[in-house]
Amino acid sequence: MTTTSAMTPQPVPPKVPATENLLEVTDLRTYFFTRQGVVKAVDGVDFALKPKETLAIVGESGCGKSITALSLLRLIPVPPGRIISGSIKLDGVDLLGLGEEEMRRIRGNDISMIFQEPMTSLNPVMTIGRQIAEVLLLHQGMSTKEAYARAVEMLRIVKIPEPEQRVKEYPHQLSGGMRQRAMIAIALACNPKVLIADEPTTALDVTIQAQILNLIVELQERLGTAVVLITHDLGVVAETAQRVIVMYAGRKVEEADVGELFARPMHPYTRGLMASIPRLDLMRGEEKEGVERLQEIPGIVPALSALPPGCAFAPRCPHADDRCHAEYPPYEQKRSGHWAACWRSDELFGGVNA
Amino acid sequence: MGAYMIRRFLLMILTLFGMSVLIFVMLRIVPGNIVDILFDSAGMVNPDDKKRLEEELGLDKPIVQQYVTWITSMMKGDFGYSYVSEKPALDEILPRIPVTAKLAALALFFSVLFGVPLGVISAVRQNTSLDYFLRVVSLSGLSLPSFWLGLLILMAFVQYTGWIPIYSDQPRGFWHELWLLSIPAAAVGFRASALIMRLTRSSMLEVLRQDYIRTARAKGATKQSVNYDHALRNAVLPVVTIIGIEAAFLIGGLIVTETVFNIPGVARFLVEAIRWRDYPIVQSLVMLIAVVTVVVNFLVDMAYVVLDPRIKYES
Amino acid sequence: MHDGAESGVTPGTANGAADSSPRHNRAPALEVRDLKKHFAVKKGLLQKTIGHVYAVDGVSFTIREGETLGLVGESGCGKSTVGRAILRLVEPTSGSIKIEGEEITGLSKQELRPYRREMQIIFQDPFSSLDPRMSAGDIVGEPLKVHGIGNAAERRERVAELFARVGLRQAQMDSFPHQFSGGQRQRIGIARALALNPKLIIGDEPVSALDVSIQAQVINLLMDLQQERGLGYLFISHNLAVVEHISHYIAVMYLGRIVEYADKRTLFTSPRHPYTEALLSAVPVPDPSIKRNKIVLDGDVPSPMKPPSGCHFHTRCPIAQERCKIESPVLRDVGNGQKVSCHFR
Amino acid sequence: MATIDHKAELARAGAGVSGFWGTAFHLARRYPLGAAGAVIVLLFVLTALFAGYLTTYDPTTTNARSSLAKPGPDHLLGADFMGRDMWSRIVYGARISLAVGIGSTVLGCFFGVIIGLMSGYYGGWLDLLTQRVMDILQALPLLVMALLMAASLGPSLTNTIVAISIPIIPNVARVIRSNTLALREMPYVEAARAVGMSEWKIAFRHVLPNTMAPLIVLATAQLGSAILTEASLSFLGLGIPEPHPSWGRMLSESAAEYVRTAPWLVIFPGIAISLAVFGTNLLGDAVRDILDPRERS
Amino acid sequence: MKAVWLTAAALGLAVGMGDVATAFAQKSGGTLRIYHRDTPASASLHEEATVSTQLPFMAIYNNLVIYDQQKKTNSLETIVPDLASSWSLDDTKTKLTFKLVDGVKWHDGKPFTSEDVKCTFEMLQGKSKNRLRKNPRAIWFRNLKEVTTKGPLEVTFNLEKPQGAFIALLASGYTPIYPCHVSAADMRTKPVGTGPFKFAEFRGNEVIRLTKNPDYFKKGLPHLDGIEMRIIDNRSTRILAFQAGEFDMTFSQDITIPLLKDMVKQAPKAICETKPQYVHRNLIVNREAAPFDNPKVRTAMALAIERKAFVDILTEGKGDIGGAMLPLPEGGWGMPPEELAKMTGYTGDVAKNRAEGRKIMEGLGYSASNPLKVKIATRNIAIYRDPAVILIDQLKQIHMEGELEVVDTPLWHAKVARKDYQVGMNLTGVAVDDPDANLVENYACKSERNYTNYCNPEVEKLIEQQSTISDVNERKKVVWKIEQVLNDDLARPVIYHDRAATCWWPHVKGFVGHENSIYNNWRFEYVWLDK
Repeated sequence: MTTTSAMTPQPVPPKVPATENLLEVTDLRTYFFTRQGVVKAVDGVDFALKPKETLAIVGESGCGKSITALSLLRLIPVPPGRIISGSIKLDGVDLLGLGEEEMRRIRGNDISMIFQEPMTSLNPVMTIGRQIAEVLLLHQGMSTKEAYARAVEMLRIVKIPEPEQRVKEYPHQLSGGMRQRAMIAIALACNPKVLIADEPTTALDVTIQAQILNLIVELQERLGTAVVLITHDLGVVAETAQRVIVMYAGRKVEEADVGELFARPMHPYTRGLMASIPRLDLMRGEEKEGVERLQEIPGIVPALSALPPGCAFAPRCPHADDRCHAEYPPYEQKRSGHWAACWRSDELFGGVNA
Repeated sequence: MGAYMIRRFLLMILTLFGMSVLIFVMLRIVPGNIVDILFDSAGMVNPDDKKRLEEELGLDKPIVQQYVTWITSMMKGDFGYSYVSEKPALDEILPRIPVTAKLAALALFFSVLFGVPLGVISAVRQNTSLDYFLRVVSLSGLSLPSFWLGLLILMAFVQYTGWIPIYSDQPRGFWHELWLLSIPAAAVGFRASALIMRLTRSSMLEVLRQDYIRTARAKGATKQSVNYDHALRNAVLPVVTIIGIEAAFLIGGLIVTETVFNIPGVARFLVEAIRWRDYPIVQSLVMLIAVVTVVVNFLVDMAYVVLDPRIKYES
Repeated sequence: MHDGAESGVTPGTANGAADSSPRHNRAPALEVRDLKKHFAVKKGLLQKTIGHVYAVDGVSFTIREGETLGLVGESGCGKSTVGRAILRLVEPTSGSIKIEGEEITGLSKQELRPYRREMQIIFQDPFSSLDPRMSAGDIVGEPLKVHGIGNAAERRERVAELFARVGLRQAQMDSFPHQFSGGQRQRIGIARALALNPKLIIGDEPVSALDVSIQAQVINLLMDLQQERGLGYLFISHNLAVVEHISHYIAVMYLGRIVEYADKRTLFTSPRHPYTEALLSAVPVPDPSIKRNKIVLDGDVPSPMKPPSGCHFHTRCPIAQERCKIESPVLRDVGNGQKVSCHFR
Repeated sequence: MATIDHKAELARAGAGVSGFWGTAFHLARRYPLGAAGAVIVLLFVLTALFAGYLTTYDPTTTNARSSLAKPGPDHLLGADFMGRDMWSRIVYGARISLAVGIGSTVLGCFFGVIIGLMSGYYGGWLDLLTQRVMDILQALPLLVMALLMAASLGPSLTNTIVAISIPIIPNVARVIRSNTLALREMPYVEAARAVGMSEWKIAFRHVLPNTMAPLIVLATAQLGSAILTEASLSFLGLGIPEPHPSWGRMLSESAAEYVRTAPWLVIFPGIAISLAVFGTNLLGDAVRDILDPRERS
Repeated sequence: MKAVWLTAAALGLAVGMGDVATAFAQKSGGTLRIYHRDTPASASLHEEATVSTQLPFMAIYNNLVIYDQQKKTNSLETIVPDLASSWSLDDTKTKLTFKLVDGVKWHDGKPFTSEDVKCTFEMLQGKSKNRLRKNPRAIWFRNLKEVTTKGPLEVTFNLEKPQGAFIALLASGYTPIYPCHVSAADMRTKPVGTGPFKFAEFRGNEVIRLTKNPDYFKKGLPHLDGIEMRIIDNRSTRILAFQAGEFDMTFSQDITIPLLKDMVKQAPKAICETKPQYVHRNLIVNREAAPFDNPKVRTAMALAIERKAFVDILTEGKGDIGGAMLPLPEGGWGMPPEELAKMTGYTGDVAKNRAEGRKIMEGLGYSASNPLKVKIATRNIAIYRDPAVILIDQLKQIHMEGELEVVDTPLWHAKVARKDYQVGMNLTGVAVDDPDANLVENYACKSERNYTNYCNPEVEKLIEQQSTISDVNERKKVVWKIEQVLNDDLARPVIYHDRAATCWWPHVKGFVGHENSIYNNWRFEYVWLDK
């Protein structure tokens, strides 16, 4: 029934040996215990991240992508949240088995994170410099003076003008874009192995979003950080990520390299998602005239506390049959390096055998 | 910034002016006047004598004229004469201020000393048994009438030590005075510290929910650093306000405490002056309290400007 | 600073001449001329006005029935203020607003009431746009009640029709907003806007807060309704892709002014203004196979309180020259109904 | 990794709870202190309502033989100096405290809401004026204000209620005003405006109902302090006059006279006040937590 | 050490026995600490009528003559010289001449002369420019024609007609001699006297301090260095403070009977003397307005009152039942039981009285279901309120439903003066146990303190009559007659006379409390501290 049992016969992708993976997440389950019942926010998610790779996790709100990110750093609010099972191995060390103090040494040092709202995510009563220096003092054993010098350096790296001046300023004195740059400076100050970016550009204007995405990509190349990019924007995914995981209702429904995924989506949800967004680029190539309807995904995202027995997407899926409604589909490799959880993907969209 | 301060200052003056009118009118509504009371002590009323006395005290004049006389002479620094003691109002009030001020300062000191750290602990350990215990303690602080508490303390002292910790104007040295003041200060400070503790707790909890706390944790900051460095710095801002307001409002609590512990401070003097309908004293005292309250609020606002970078750099 | 030059679109003439599509023969549902909204910035002791936020600084456009004008721009460009000023939710500083040829700017609240039936608004946030203490049915029925249309039973019937039309079940009429999902709430908002049978609907970022899969449902609903009822839309959004999809004409705003106006095909295939170009280029394309050179603008959008001199865009413009700092470009017709406010394009 | 007991976790979260009693039971488990407060307040209210059934003595009848009687079978909590039964006086005292507490809170909230709503919604000179008046009313500590008011009005039950309600007004008005200011800008208010609803209708139909949650929180907080203020005023001789059995007054007399001979005269009214206020405070805290939108999710 | 203690004990015994021979072995020095119950309105004895003023300030002044400070009873026989060394009455019994002590100086150093005496009485009669704000006892001196001086050391009081008890009024603590050269206003705040103690400090709500007058004309007196009176409003606090040893002495009769038990338990060593206060609870009845304009209703009310119940509840049976004059045994003019029993409402058979009262009321159409509603006004102080509560309880018996109307202290006398009441519960204190003081003050037509404006020509005549009688027994008969009339008229029906205790620690020596007045024994000349 569950993803794991379905996973067992399927070997882990042989392309990359397991040890090469920087971060390996297996069967991660994070549940929330609420009045409405058990909210299975993350329900058996596994993925691996190689050094210097950018992995995007896409999905709509409530699909569990942000909770996945927070689970990686063990920042789930307890209660009501609990990591029920699974392992998160960083360089082979299971983070879920670590003590709180050991975990603390990892946060901000080996794995760091940037958030959606740069305004609220920075401490309003501390200078930018101090907030950057703090991580360095915490993890790098620098002297205060060194740490501040490095803070200025970091601001320069994230292309904030006049870093010597800015280092003394408070978050509210910066514009939205600048704040997100400062956040990135904090996150990258210790040269982490993994950067988790949770919707880093959603709150920003389009032109600023472009700046920030450029910056992330550029810095990733320069510093060699692996990035987990959490987003709902397929455009951002297409332009930034190498590999993509699509989540729906707390579970992975599809995973592939970015080109493969966009070219041949194997899950009806992914397909629906792609068809439902208006696309600017199509305008330029071909002539479009008159009103053209977008393809809808009917219905609404199900409540995580009351998931249907079978495939969670079945109620909204145009292709769902009885089996879909009754039983959760196994998560299988449909094509080389392309996994999906759908009973009918092979017959509909052409799987391994197609 | 400068303009903001001046604006606040002018509003403050306006409030005080309004206060002066309010208090003046209110006291004139009060049934009975000082003349009635003065006669009461003699157990008689002679209408002729009464009229003469009213004239002597200027109480026969129209209320507007009385007000104008009062406010203009107050501007000149003349606060009038106490009807009862026939001494200048200032001579009556000024010597009493240090007594109350010391008591209030001590109570405030206690309340901050206990209120802030316990509030933080309570918030950090939210929903633990320690938290519940501290919340019950702080709530009882808000629930016990302070005069009752004071009385129980007095009773206990006399019962078990044979000594009574009431005020003496001739203390035997600094420590004795401190000790004498500490007991009523603790009685009245209990409430204030409960208030500060609760506010610190809720302010901390509010701050601990903020995104930047998650950021701090994601940075790998230690629990101590998250709680005290990141959270407390933000949480103290509203606490500063309440401490400021409390500083002025302690006077309310002191009224009953001074009565129980027989401390001749301004707070009890006010009750006494109201009872005596001693207008010059009541008016001056109320204005004094209003000035203290308003000035403290003004200072708190200014402190906010200093403490909160968000305000400092705005405009 | 603001130079007072008209930087809008002259209605009728240019538009009409450029496009001979039949819908342009109808009377314009909305005609906005040189609309300005300046918010006074007060400061100091006497709350003296020390400056203005030039939220909307001379905007003109026309919307006909059955036609959608998309208004795009980044946050703070004044696009929402345009919508709210038209509805007189904020009092416009100057300019003219005509509903079907009738001037409404000078009208009192009472005089305005009949015109309120002609235009309605849909808000961005499906959570805060519905009173949490009223049932969905009451929310949708409220405009009818305010205008004294029908009795209680008739109103309920009309509300039921509206519910059906926007795809909600009648049984949900007695539910409260928190019992609905975001998409459903937005449908309630649309039903409310439709209740008075308006000619014009102003959508203030109506789909921005919705998930992608829901967004499509709402966009389709809006487009269907337009087809059905010949509604005019003023569609305000920062999402170029959505605007492109739904609009017939598009106006791009930057710091209170329209910098480019064109029918959508022209705008997207041959943008003239450097800002439009940058905007279009910045939108991520959900196709990894397309690799293009993005135009990434430097810096942030300046404060609308202190807009740059001359051409507001010169501080970030890749082709700016000295002239741009001094001279404010006029929105001029460059043919084909396209209007650009740039000295060089 | 510790095993997680789903049932226990769900029970803590209150899953599967339904109906009034179910919800009440769940809330009681989630907020045990609040539940204790609710019980105390309920007892307090029931005592006030059914005072006649709970007592055998009239609270004002004097009796020479039982002057200063010790607590015992005849007089459960003893009798005061004039031989009046303490239990009866405390039970009937609940009525006074409740009347003053609720009366002044309701009165203060009523005017506070009207002033706050008008001031926040209409703004302009009206706002400026009321803000200044509120400033003035707040420039004095609650007790000082109540003291002056009580002295102005003279001691009586109604006057005490009025005196205590006056300082409540600015507190309520401030909160309602700031809420109104926020609500005034809410899109649903704009929507109502956009359909041409009149401003005062908007204020009462859309703004007022949405200020109720903070008002309830504030009112429960004020309730306890109103009871305490009444006790203080009566203690100082400016509150409820005899023969009404006010707790504060009982304390002032007995406190002044017979602390050591008859400590029960001091202990019991003190406990009654403390308990009533403690109960309302506990309840108020829980109400605040429950109504706080952040806690609801 | 032990020897000293023994001596002291012996001395205490001697003082206790009322022996005059205390002139040896007193220790000098020390400050007597007394607690005070409230802040006196002023220091001017002539303007006030409360022991709150009398106790702290009487020691500043001297009278011409004074009731013996070392004897318990005030009577004409116990009047001793003060500023006057001797006095004589002429044959017409209308000229009372005093010889003054030589060399007496005011505290400010100015000499005391006969002019000061003249000034004082002219002021009391409203003849001088130096006017008192209030003059509560002006009526005392209605019979005084003028005061004449003969040289600096002789002064004569010229009376309109003979008044045997006139000198008793001069001996009261309420009749000190004021200096001519100090204004009445200054006397209120910075009093100047010739007495054993000088005014040092008076801080409202806090403290009153007196210091020894080293130049006191009575050689060797006073013994104390000073007196400190700290003001503590809250009774429980001040009693606790006394028990904790913070004070040497309580305020005058501050310890009520119920409190005395506690005092004996908590402070067994303290000496507590329970004495009458000469303060009686009485009813003031508005005879001009319905329903008490009807004499029948007044009689019914008189019959309803069970005085013993008041005494039992409020004083644990220790209080005294009597008329306007202080009852026996302490009172010099008290009625014997057989006289008392003649008065309406004083017979022991309460049930019968009440049945009679009920019958009267029923005759007027009232019944248990249709009671007469009456408002009982009283001051908002426990000593007033408590008896009022009991009265309401008792009136139920005769179909009267009383409702307590609590009047804020400041309004009380004004309200009474306005006649804005039906029945009031009142307290009356008497300074001098003499009908000329008591009856005149409270029942004479023109007296300021005759709150009810009671004016009965018969009573007026009898009062004048008794004043001139020199034979005590004859005078008593007239006084009792007056009592009868007053009671029947329900002029100001007396409920009971209170008793309470004053306590001090054994080391306080030489203090004698008077048993028939609380206003006259605060000179503190002979008090000394044995520690």
